[in-house]
Amino acid sequence: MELGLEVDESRPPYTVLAVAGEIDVYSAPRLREKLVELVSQGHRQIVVDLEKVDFLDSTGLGVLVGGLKRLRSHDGDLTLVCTQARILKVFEITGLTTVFRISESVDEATKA
Amino acid sequence: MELGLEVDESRPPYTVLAVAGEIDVYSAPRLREKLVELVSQGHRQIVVDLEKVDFLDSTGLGVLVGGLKRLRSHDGDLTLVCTQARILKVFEITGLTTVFRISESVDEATKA
Amino acid sequence: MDRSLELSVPSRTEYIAVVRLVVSSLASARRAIAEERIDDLKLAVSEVCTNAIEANMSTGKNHPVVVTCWEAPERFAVCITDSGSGFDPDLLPQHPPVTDPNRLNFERGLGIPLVRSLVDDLRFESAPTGTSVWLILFGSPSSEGQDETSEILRVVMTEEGQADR
Amino acid sequence: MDRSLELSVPSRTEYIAVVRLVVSSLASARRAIAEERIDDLKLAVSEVCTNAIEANMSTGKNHPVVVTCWEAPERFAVCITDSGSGFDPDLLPQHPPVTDPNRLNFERGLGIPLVRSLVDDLRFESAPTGTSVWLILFGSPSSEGQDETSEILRVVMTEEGQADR
Ligand SMILES: Nc1ncnc2c1ncn2[C@@H]1O[C@H](COP(=O)(O)OP(=O)(O)O)[C@@H](O)[C@H]1O
Ligand SMILES: Nc1ncnc2c1ncn2[C@@H]1O[C@H](COP(=O)(O)OP(=O)(O)O)[C@@H](O)[C@H]1O
Repeated sequence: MELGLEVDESRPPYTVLAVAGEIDVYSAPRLREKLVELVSQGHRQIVVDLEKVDFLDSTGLGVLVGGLKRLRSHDGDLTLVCTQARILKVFEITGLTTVFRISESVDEATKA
Repeated sequence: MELGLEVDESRPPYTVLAVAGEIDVYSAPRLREKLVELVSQGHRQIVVDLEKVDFLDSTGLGVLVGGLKRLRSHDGDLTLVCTQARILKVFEITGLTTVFRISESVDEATKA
Repeated sequence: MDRSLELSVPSRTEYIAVVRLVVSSLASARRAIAEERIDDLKLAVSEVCTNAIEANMSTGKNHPVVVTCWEAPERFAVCITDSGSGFDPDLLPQHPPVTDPNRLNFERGLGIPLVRSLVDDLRFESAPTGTSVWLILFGSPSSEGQDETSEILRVVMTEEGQADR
Repeated sequence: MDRSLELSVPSRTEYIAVVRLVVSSLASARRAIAEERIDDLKLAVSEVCTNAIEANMSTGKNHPVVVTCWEAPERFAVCITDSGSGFDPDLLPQHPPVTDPNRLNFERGLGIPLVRSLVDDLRFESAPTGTSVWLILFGSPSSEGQDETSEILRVVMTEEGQADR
């Protein structure tokens, strides 16, 4: 199954990237490419919406951590939107809840 | 996955058996047992509702044909409720659409 | 071995759902095969696998059923192998025409005729030591594995495929 | 062979979804394992399978990844085998504590610690000719195969299982 990746630029300064499907070693390269592309296009406040993600493993975590680092090195930030217990659990176990800002909705993540 | 089998006796003289899940060589014996049980309890007009069936193969067809024969030999009948194209197709290919009465809804099947 | 997947399951009826799941998810995720044809393949696999499980069970031994899926250019093939005592597919009884009232007497023997109408090609290789049944669907690959950006193509089946049905 | 299922897939990343599907559908249809633990197993399988695919790919040969699932009284076990060049699981680098700002430098190496926290038992058998990784979940069988009328039990995991997490 291919990963769904939708970019919404209607909430400046935020750029919302909505991901749908399973993020694993097969699909993660597409997510990485998209994040690299957005940063190189000048997007600096990226909100990754994980609400339609059915599965996320450490390869996906690695890509998100990579995106966060890349943005921070450009004085930007990467925020996650996630309320699904099974996805949140992966961040919790790996201690990444302390590294990412995790919001409950795109509205909350893009509040001024 | 276990087969769902629900009996509704609220529409005499009809008895509605709603089947849910996949009817194959694993699950078909349960359906056969249930039909045999209903006939032996005296039910004579049985409506088998296939709307929640996700899969049906020739083992399932065999059980339905067996049920029909059993009922006819007791002056009863077995009607199917089915509108799903992929399930209807199995009856069509095997020529069983000419053998069963197939209704579009339980209401239609239990009309006086 | 490069593009083939092999699944070996105990000859117990409860495993047939897993076999359907594997074959259909492989075919739907990876091939240019229409949704409706995936349902056909699922049904065909279920029929052949039912026979393979029954053939193995009747030997009284614990042989597994082995399912192999091949992805080749222009075709997707599934082979289902058992270690039963074999049969001659040319000697199967003929069914009466569907209009015949005797149709009702056929609770069994619907499987192979059904499979024949569902797949583009069907082949049997049977011996007293076991049977292999090949199910073949035509349809080109959705994309090369390397190209992760391309979408899954869902093209309608080939003209030949349509004529067969 | 009676209650074991074996799946052999090409060492290509696109097959990992099928492996997850097989293991999770088998575990959920047939075992007294809570829904949430099926998600844990899926994740653990994905991590180990990713490593196995990478280990095979780095040999440059076309070895498959072989996944075996065993159902035994009180446990469900998955073994994932590759033909890579092996590693010593005791020599993996330690991560800094999660509160350490350096945490951000670890894009890799999250897999095995994650797997450890997800399954009840994890075992490695590694040699220069390949690696087998066993993932074990405790939980009694849902029912005997013969009894087709009994419902799938979804009991909460055992006390031990819970303590491990
Ligand atoms: N793999 C097999 N090994 C041995 N015999 C088989 C096999 N497949 C089919 N057969 C024989 O062919 C017959 C017809 O099969 P089929 O058309 O699927 O109908 P059914 O399985 O309902 O009898 C079976 O009853 C069996 O005798
Ligand atoms: N099956 C395997 N064969 C060879 N090396 C392995 C295998 N599994 C894990 N390793 C080694 O252990 C390291 C840590 O694995 P892991 O914790 O899953 O993180 P990651 O895969 O992200 O590096 C891998 O980078 C690899 O060097």
